[in-house]
Amino acid sequence: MERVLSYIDAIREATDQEMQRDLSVVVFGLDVDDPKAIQGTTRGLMEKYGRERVFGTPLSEDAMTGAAVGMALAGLRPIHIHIRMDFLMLAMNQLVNVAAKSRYMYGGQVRIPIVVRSMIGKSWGQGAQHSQGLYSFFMHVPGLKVVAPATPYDAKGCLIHAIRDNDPVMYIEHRILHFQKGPVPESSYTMSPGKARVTVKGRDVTLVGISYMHSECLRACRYLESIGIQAEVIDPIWLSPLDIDTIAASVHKTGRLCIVDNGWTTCGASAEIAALVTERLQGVKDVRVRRMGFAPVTCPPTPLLEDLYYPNGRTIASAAHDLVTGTHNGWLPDERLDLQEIEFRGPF
Amino acid sequence: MERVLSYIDAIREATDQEMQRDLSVVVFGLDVDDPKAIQGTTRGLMEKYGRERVFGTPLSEDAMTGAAVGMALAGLRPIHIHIRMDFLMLAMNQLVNVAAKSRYMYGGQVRIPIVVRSMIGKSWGQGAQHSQGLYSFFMHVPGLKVVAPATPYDAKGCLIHAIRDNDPVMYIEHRILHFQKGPVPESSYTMSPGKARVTVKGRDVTLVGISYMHSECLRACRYLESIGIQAEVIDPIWLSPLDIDTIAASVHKTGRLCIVDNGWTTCGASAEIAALVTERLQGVKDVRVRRMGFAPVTCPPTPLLEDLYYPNGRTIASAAHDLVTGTHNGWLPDERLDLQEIEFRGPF
Amino acid sequence: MNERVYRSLYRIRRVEEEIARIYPSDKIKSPVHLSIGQEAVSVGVCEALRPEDVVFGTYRSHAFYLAKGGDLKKMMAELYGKATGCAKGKGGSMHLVDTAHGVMGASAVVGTTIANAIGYAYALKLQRKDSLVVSFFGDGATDEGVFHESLNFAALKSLPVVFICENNFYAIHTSLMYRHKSTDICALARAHGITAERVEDGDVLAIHEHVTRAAKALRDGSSGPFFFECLTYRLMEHVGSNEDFHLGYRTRQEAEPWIRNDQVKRFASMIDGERRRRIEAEVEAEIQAAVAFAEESPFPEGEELFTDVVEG
Amino acid sequence: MNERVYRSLYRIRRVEEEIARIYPSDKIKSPVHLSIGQEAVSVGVCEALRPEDVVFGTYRSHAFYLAKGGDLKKMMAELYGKATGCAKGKGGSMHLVDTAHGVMGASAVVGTTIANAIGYAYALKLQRKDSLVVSFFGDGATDEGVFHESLNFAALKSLPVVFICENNFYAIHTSLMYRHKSTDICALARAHGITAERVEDGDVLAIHEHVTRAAKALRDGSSGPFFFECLTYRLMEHVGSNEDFHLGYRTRQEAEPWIRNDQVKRFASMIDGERRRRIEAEVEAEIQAAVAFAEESPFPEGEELFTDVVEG
Ligand SMILES: Cc1ncc(C[n+]2csc(CCOP(=O)(O)OP(=O)(O)O)c2C)c(N)n1
Ligand SMILES: Cc1ncc(C[n+]2csc(CCOP(=O)(O)OP(=O)(O)O)c2C)c(N)n1
Ligand SMILES: [Mg+2]
Ligand SMILES: [Mg+2]
Repeated sequence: MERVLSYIDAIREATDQEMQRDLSVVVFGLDVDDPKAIQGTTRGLMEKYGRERVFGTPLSEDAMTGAAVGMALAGLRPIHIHIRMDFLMLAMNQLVNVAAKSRYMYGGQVRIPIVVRSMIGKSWGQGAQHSQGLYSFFMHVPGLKVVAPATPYDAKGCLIHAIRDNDPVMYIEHRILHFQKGPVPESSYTMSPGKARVTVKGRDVTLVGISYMHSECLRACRYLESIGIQAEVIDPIWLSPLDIDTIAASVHKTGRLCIVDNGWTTCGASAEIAALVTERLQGVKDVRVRRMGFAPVTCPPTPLLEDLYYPNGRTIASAAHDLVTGTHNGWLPDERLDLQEIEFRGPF
Repeated sequence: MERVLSYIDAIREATDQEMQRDLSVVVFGLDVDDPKAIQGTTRGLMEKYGRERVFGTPLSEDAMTGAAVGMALAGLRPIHIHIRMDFLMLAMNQLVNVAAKSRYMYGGQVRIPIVVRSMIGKSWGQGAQHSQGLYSFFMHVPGLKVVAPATPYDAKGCLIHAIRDNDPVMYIEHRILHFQKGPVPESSYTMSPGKARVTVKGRDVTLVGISYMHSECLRACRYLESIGIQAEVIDPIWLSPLDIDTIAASVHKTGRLCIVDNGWTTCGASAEIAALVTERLQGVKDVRVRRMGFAPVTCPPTPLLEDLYYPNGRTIASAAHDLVTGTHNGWLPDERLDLQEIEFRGPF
Repeated sequence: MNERVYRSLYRIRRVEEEIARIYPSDKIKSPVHLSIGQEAVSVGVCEALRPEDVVFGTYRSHAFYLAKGGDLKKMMAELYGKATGCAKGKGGSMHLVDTAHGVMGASAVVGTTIANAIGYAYALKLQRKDSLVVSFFGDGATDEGVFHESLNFAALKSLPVVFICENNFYAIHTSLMYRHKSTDICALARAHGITAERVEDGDVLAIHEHVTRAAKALRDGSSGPFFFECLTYRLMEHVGSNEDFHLGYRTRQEAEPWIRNDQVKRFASMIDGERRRRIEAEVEAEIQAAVAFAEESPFPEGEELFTDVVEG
Repeated sequence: MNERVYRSLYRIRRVEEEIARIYPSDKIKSPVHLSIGQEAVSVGVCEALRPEDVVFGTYRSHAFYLAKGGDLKKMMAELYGKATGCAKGKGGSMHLVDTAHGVMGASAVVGTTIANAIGYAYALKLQRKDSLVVSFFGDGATDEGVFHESLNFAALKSLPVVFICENNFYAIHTSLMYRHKSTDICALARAHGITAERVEDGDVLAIHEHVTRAAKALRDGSSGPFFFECLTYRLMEHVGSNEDFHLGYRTRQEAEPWIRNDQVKRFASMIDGERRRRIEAEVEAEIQAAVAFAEESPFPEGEELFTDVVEG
């Protein structure tokens, strides 16, 4: 029988295996060694690998990011962890101006193999400063790679790749995905940059779901099924480099694209995917495109507004329905409780 | 005769007039009071308004941005100046997590009327960390307004508006634009957010040029003229809110859109404009879209590579030619020295 | 004085106990960071302030909000996510605000409001006002660069700001000892040329006295800033409504001197029984009214999602 | 020793004079920040280092690059934007690098490499190496939060790093006095628990002695870090190849003690004429060869635009 792990344990195992394999891997960040162990993702690593290779830090996001770059220059492979993506705003200078640029501006003389793990928050009133999905900033900047795995399987494979990658990798997690469970092989494996996955085959409309929004797309897909619409669902996995081939091929087939982002749409990942698909398919196929993402406001904590703030399976299904039928009749499926637990379990 | 001012003097005059009119306007940032006076844009202000309203600061971009927010809370209208946009990476936390969000997360109880002036560098080997145009970051985040005036006239009108605006405005300058001259009325006037300008009328292709790239689009337009292609040129001026109506109307007419950005294209302003136009016109008109911007690499200082890194009038003309003719025959106009000085002079 | 102090201490304590009681019901869908055990700092400081003075704080926001005079009903409603909340339900526990009472906001990103506070103080000075700014932050904030940048600027410009470091020894579960080589926080302030003092025992009157003196000096035209490190102790978990001694990052034993030294109990014993019961009854009634207000208030309408992003 | 020092001082001085001479021709299309007047700091420090030690610096990069043993030909070619440059023409004057000689790079954003330096030092400690890191930065960097965050971490982890603050009194045109209330930079370091000393007179031997002692202590297993503030003076404009006393932000008078104390001249006078002329002739020949190399080298091919962004 396949072994099932949570996303959390998949991350923990990937880190553990790489730390075992390669003495140059170090893990640090605020609270990585505390009793909560970053939701458990770093549990036991300090005991196993010692306080030098696994250590908590002062609250100094800027300098600690710079330190990661310095460690990388000295031959280490640091994994720097942030419990909220929002806090990366304090680290932008080192990420954008130093880590992303060092290989180039030093003429290839150095490499910066760092992994920056950060988490997107959602629900229970996380509010304005604990809920952002700001990865489009990192997609914008040449020299950074960006990955947002949506399953435990990918969490492990992408993290192992990210650690071995010789460039800075922004590894984006989502708090709700942390609790997902799925098959994860025990042995080590890597998932290469720039490879998306078609998780559901369909012919009527392409749904691209980023990070946690992939789960919502799977829900949407089931809602759509019930009215006879076959959605194709794609998980891009890597946002930079982005597998536009797979996405464009799907849209070429379905003629309709709904991109569901886990962030704001303006200048976001969904804008980029929409633009790329348009550039690819113009003159080749007449397609319809729709972007969904966070409402263009600050995230409100109060539950009703928070619900409206995020796309969900039903609103995605509704949008896809409109794309497919060319109507705007306000169709919105009733909530189905059987879809509460929806996880992509392969086949991979 | 119309009065002609440089972009630098237009900024200086706008600031002077607003400081005179409103005692709550203050100007600060590194070197605003030094002999170079931020290219002259703050020249004389300290002498006129005193050291309390015009002051240089320590090198502390993070805290000084936070201080601007605090001043705004206390009823001032701070203008915070950075001689390089790249340095804003040190201020991202206060800009994204505080300034942009305060009005919303405090339920409308506060407003943050700050202006953040920053400059994009180009040429003479500015290189990796002195050349970025990162405004798409600010377009991405709800709560911030973004303006990138390309003429002295707009520099003045937009700055006066920005100072009076009750929300944070990111005011983006370009070092090369600083030297442009053009008509600027002496009396005070404001230019409202969300209004683009069609600077050249044409029927064959729409060129949208952002910030300094607007000048390059004007050049492209002249190159295209010589082969009988009539380009319509649009200066969006405000990037957030963005006047997509004007752009979409133009593309509806021409059927072809080339967006020339002063930054990277991935998740950039050009991606957003391409996506918005696609969403608007799909099913209405079959259009062709092309994005141009910085090459997807770090900016190299060496002149030959730097030339290749940036779009220019000739490469834009070439791209537009391809869009219009549907060919890829490699047409590239010879450089015309008479286009070296090209400035949009109105009519406004 | 003692009665005012007791009322304020008791009120904060009881409000937070009430929040802890309600919390498991999931009616408060906002991460709460309780100050139980730390009330003396907010109370000692804010009792030395005038209504027109302003305070900036952190996500651990209930105590200073209440101590400074923030509206309790609006606070409760905010925790419930109601339209009547101090931020219309758009802030939550981590972003309490009441500008009418000088509560200028609270941030969930450590260190951020220190910089906002110095900007506000700069404005006060420019405007020739004689009010002042208090910047509350935890020991964790002293790790952040913005702390130093802000102190440097405040010192350079002699700003009317009082920095209050609420040193409860931990940032989440990490002791100050694992974050600084030297745990002398006042030395950091002094290096920037700022007068700094530590109040060791969490005595609300001692804190009050220090801040009163500083406030008077500032109002009399002495140049700021002032810096006080107030040792204190968080009795509950970092976030949430439970104790957390079982986690192992600290011992109950460590807490004991602080429990013995509890300022709420200390002041209870200093006040005549009759008067004390009256204060307590008034506070209880106020709390029940606030909870009822929060329960009964409506949630914001859907359209509220799109308001307050920018003006108009 | 004196001869080594003189050679290094003279070489840096002459290279920069040569750059200043060429600069108006616009062949060097890269903003140059000259260290003329400040050479003693780079030389004093780097003469105390071993080849396997590494240095991190700022956009004012020529002096420490050369002092640490960076390749002069590659540097000149880099300034010319040539494919043979130390960064293949992709860095320019502000981003000199020569990892083979321990020059780990230079950043145009003030303060950034301090954080990189402490990370490198952390790695050295983990790897049980006995080499060390030097972090060069200006007085301006001490305004930045990252300076404090980095010092705090270096102190906390006792890292093998030597911080060298090159205090030339100005950040561009703004005096330290307008940026800090207290201009005692060493006090900032001490507040983080770091041993700090100021070298007042720009004496290259004094600087050398201090760093030698610190380096020895670190290699012998003493715990770091060490901090030295070295007063010095920039004789040219902040960026570019001219003087700037006419700007008015400082006086020539202020410069005079530093000119009198010029370490290049001082060491010239300490060395026997014959040997001195030999050193100078060798340096001149090396410089001419480097300029010729830069002039004759090819520019990078167009395809180079797209290499070195990421691996492969
Ligand atoms: C910039 C930043 N980094 C990390 C966090 C995560 N975090 C939330 S509270 C906290 C501890 C702060 O400790 P302290 O300042 O002492 O305040 P206390 O919680 O003890 O009142 C941390 C690290 C954050 N909110 N902001
Ligand atoms: C973060 C940042 N802010 C501002 C600047 C602009 N700037 C370039 S050099 C400089 C002065 C730095 O002074 P200092 O650190 O003393 O070095 P020096 O030039 O005197 O060698 C400034 C402010 C910058 N490069 N980076
Ligand atoms: Mg604490
Ligand atoms: Mg200096």
